[in-house]
Amino acid sequence: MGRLFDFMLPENMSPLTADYTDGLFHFINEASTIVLVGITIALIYFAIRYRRKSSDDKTPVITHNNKLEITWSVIPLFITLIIFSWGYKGWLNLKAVPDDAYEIHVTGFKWNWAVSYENGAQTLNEIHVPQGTPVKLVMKSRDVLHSFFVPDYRVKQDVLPNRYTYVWFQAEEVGESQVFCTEYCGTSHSNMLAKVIVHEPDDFKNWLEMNGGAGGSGDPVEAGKELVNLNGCQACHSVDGTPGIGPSFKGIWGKEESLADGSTVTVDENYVRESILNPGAKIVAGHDNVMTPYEGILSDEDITNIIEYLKTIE
Amino acid sequence: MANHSATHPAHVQHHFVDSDQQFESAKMGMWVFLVNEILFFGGLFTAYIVFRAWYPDLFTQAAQELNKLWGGVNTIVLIGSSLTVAMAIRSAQKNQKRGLELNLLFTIILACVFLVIKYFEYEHKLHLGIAPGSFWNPTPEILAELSHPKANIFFSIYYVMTGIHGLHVLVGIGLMIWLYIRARKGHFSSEYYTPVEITGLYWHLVDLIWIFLFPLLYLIE
Amino acid sequence: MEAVKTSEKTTLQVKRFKPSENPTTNFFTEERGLKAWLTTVDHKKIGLMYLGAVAFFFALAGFLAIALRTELWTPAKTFIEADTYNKLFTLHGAMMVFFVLVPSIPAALGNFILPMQLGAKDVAFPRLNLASFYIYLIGAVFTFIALFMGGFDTGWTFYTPYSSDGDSATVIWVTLGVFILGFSSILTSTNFMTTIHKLRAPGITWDKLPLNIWALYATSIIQILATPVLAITILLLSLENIMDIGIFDPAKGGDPVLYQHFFWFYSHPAVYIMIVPGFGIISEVITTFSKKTIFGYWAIALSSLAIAFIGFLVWGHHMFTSGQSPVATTIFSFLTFLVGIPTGIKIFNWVATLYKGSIDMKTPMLYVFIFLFLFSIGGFTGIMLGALSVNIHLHDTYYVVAHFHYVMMGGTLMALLAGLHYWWPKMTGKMYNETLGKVAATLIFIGFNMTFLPQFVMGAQGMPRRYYNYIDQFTPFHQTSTVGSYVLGVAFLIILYYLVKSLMSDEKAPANPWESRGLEWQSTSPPDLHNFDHTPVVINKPYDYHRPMEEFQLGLAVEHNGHGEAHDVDVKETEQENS
Amino acid sequence: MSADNHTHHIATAKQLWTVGIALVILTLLTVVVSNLPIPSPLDIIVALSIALVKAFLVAAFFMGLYWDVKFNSMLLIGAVVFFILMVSVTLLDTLYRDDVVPSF
Ligand code: HEA
Ligand code: HEA
Ligand code: HEC
Ligand code: CUA
Ligand SMILES: [Cu+2]
Repeated sequence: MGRLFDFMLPENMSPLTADYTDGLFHFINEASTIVLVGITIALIYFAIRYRRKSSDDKTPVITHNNKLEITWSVIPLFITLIIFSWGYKGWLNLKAVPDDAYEIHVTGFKWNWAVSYENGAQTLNEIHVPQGTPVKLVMKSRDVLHSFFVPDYRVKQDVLPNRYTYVWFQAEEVGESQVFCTEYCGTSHSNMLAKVIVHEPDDFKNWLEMNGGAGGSGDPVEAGKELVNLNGCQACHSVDGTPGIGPSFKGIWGKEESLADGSTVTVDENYVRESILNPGAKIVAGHDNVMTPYEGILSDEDITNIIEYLKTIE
Repeated sequence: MANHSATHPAHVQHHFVDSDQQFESAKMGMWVFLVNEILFFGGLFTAYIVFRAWYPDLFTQAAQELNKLWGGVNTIVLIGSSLTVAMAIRSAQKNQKRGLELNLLFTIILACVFLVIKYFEYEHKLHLGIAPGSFWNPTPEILAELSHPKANIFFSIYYVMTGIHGLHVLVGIGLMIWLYIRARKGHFSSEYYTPVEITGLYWHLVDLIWIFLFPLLYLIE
Repeated sequence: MEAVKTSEKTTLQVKRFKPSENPTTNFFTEERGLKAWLTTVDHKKIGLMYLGAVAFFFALAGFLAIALRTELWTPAKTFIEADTYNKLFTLHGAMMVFFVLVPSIPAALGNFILPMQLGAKDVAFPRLNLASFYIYLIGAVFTFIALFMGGFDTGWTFYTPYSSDGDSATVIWVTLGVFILGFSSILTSTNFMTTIHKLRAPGITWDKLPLNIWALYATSIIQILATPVLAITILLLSLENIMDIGIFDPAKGGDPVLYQHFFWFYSHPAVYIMIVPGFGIISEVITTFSKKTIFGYWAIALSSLAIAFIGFLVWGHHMFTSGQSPVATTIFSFLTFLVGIPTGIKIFNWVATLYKGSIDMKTPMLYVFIFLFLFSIGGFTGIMLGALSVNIHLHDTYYVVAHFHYVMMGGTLMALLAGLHYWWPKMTGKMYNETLGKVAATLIFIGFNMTFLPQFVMGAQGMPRRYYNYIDQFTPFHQTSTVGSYVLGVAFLIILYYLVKSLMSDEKAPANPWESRGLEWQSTSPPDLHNFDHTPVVINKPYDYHRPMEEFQLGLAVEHNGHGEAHDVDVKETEQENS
Repeated sequence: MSADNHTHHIATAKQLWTVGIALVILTLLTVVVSNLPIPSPLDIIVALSIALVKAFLVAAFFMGLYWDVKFNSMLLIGAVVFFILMVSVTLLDTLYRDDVVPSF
């Protein structure tokens, strides 16, 4: 639109949620600029015009002026009332999810976003949505607070461990938008990124069907690999030996692991199982106890599959 | 300094003009400090109210585990101690050294009684595994009565509130002993009893807080 | 000698006391040696010790900021690991807030100036004052212990449950440190409030209080009401770490958003604890250097109280995205804007004060101008953040980081620098180099805007805060910002250089170099151990520049015992008596 | 008020004892009342009203506010007012949160 502060905002990809925000953003910026310029000019002008000429300058006794006081209280009051109502309206709009919104579930955990769809499809750090359709994300956290932020849509919502929260948006163009975690959540807070991937409605349907009814291949190693991907293990554990927040999975099987308390342990089924369900029990030397327990999230069968997969990483 | 005029009584610090200004300042200072105390406990009361509004049945259920009788006795003990403190101040104002000492002594004794009763209450609960935070480990019988899943929160609030209140009582006892020693040495008179007065204010506030803790924790059901 | 009639009953004998230049004794010479300093109950020495401690923590936290900025030169790793970065910004924020900004103006400058502006010999409770200083240091020691045990990375806000699970030992130490620190500000403000009420010199009625005192009074009120809540919050958080009491921890049945209410109930008013004393300094400096009565005395005095009051009801504007209820969100947003009105009143009154003044652009005044410009930007962006829908977009991005640096550094710190330069001759008896002063102020202005203006842009573009890594698109903004922070570093080194140099030099500052009418300037520089060699009497308002200096140099001729009661020296009557 | 003619108020022993006994009676009363079957919001109101009366007695007479300068009473009232503000504004959140229920 070519407004003065356009350069400050990212491209607006979801007009239904972003328009109020952008309009108000520009309004406040412009109003502030006017007042600021006024103050600045007054300051500079007075400083020059009334600069001290000699040390016994006489100044007039001007103590107050009630008319002025009222003027500069009431005008800002009106401006702020406008800003409040505008912001309030925009915010109501952000809270009011259209009835026909398509629902997707998002779970935040250190340091990934797990996404699941109505038909059981699952993705990690990718949120596939149909174009031109209102989408409602129902969100929850598995550990600490996170916050789901898409600058392109001007939406943001904290994700909490003890209740559900939501955002909605409607992406108008096919493409990708960046997702950030904006509530500090530890070491890799700044890498807790994701993408919203917008498909044409038909493409989206296809994609959904292709990925529906998760698991299924039957091969434990494949299933394990899938689980490791979907549960975000790789945020902390590499499979190629690069050091990370947790020990690399490369060559892990049968390894003699030294623990923080000085003892050692051999990586076998029981140890891996314990490490997944209750990571705090045995801490590997050189690492902190930051891994989220997967108790209640991974079933025994899942863990068996993961173990099969771990055995293959050499 | 010229300002150290000979008319200054010994207890008046150099930056005050007279005894009265010093007394009024000290008293106001103490009141300002009490404002702090009120908001400090205020935070805990807020937590109490928020959780109570969320889980009313939890609070009724959990209050059953508290002993009304001993809570009531303790309330009366504290009220008694407030009375003796007020009497102590009166004695000081009337230059009755003996009365001052006795009343301070009564206060100390009553405060100790309060803590002893509190100790037995705690003891009893800890014995049943009703302990704060990670020590929460109720016996099966208790668990049957305290079926609410957030019972631990009630007792966390209970322990923090009464614990911090208990600490205040402890500090109060320390102050009273200090006053008692100074009273024995004859430091106080109708001219100068500021420490007695402001410690008294503190003590009454401790009593005030308990006046609210008692019905909120023990009685409401 | 002239007689001033104070009320129906008493007449005070007053005499003119012109402060002598280059006094032979002052508070530096009267009690000497390390031990005398460490055990002093003199508010001036305590103020200076605070000043030293605050400067130390500022340099340290500023150094950490430089490290932060350097790390952000490139995305991902530039020279430190993510964990280190997270610990650094936490420490930077916590130190700047709790160890620098909260005590800076009240406890350091305020301690020195407040009793002098009241014509008192000391604060009401001098020993308590010293105790506050040591409590502050103990708080610092606890924080350093946490640091040496490996540091803490929770952010200065200590949000649960992140702060209550994981590495808890260090968090316990630092939270206890902040808890202890809280008592220091509680005691200082208790002291100030009592002093203002009970220890004013004869003639200082409420309408003759300097605006600096009004500001410190408002600050004390906020501190007294808000700090205990911080204390209990932080204590509960410690208990959460020590034994999982679970009030704030969802895993134990508690509620993390409740923690945020507790935290911001203190920490929003705390931002006014930081800025309102700055407002006081601005009022003092701006009148002195325009040699003119303040415009709108009552508007400025009362707006401080209004800010203090409304400031208590807006804390939830930090929680718009937290999942708090819609009702609360709406009310908090509405009230947030109301704070802007009294603040605006102040700004406009200051600008109006300049009108037809006799403006002398000395270093302190230069800082006032910088303050007015930067703080306005900070305030306007605060309004931006208060607007509900916009806040959703900007929350927890660099836009917020830029906002609070504009208000805290562009506001409070600039006011602090103005006050430091203004009162430097009074506090030390030495004069700094004016040219270097102006050079440094200009550099600060340039460096500051270079550091933080780009942050507004990248914040609005979507750059989240507390990010060690960032996507490439933000690189140019981050690099400009980093260069700006280096300029700031240089500027502060220049300040350090000329201030230290002035201490070393033999040149003495005059008693009242700025010809101010303020009561504190009617004493010698540096002041006597008991501030004045007489009991001052005040008959004029503090900024009556149209009256001759002599009328501000009055004191009791004879030692009088009615000091405490003589607050009600009647202005009108005395004026008649004099003219 | 001048230093010389101003004396501190001294409460009489009778006053203090009366207040003390009143407090004990009120304590007994509140225990008794709590055993009566009073319906839910009412019992809280009754218990708190009794507590408030007791608090008033302590503040006014034991702490001497009744005879003291007004400002000290203002401090106490101010503290209570701000406490109430804190609670009520916090409740505005905690009581009115919206619950989101996932649909699958
Ligand atoms: C000195 C400290 C200070 C001060 C004075 C302020 C002042 C204000 N602040 Fe700021 N703020 C902080 C320190 C401060 N803030 C900090 C540290 C944070 C982040 C904490 C964290 O998360 O780590 C923060 C965050 C913060 C947020 C939350 C952002 C977020 O995380 O989402 C908000 C939202 O409303 C806000 C608003 C305001 C407002 C409205 C003011 C107002 O008081 C400003 C008033 C001033 C003016 C408005 C300018 C002058 C007025 C005029 C010239 C009149 C004309 C005006 C109009 C027409 C409006 N601040
Ligand atoms: C008073 C408050 C204050 C001040 C003055 C500053 C000053 C600075 N701050 Fe900071 N900052 C905060 C309070 C403050 N900050 C807070 C509260 C946070 C949030 C933390 C969190 O998220 O938890 C934060 C966060 C923060 C971030 C965001 C980190 C992130 O989110 O990832 C950044 C990044 O650029 C930053 C940079 C700077 C810089 C470059 C300065 C510079 O202006 C510093 C310049 C100072 C120096 C370079 C010191 C030089 C001194 C000397 C050389 C000695 C001379 C001594 C004397 C004259 C006495 N700060
Ligand atoms: C938040 C980061 C993080 C995530 C996500 C994570 N881990 Fe870990 N993990 C760690 C850390 C740190 C350690 C080492 C400390 C310890 O033993 O608890 C570890 C240890 C382990 C170990 C023991 C390794 C050894 O060398 O002894 C196994 C096995 C393991 N994790 C499996 C997993 C699996 C499977 C997943 C995903 C389902 C996963 N982790 C997700 C951080 C993480
Ligand atoms: Cu998740 Cu930050
Ligand atoms: Cu705020």
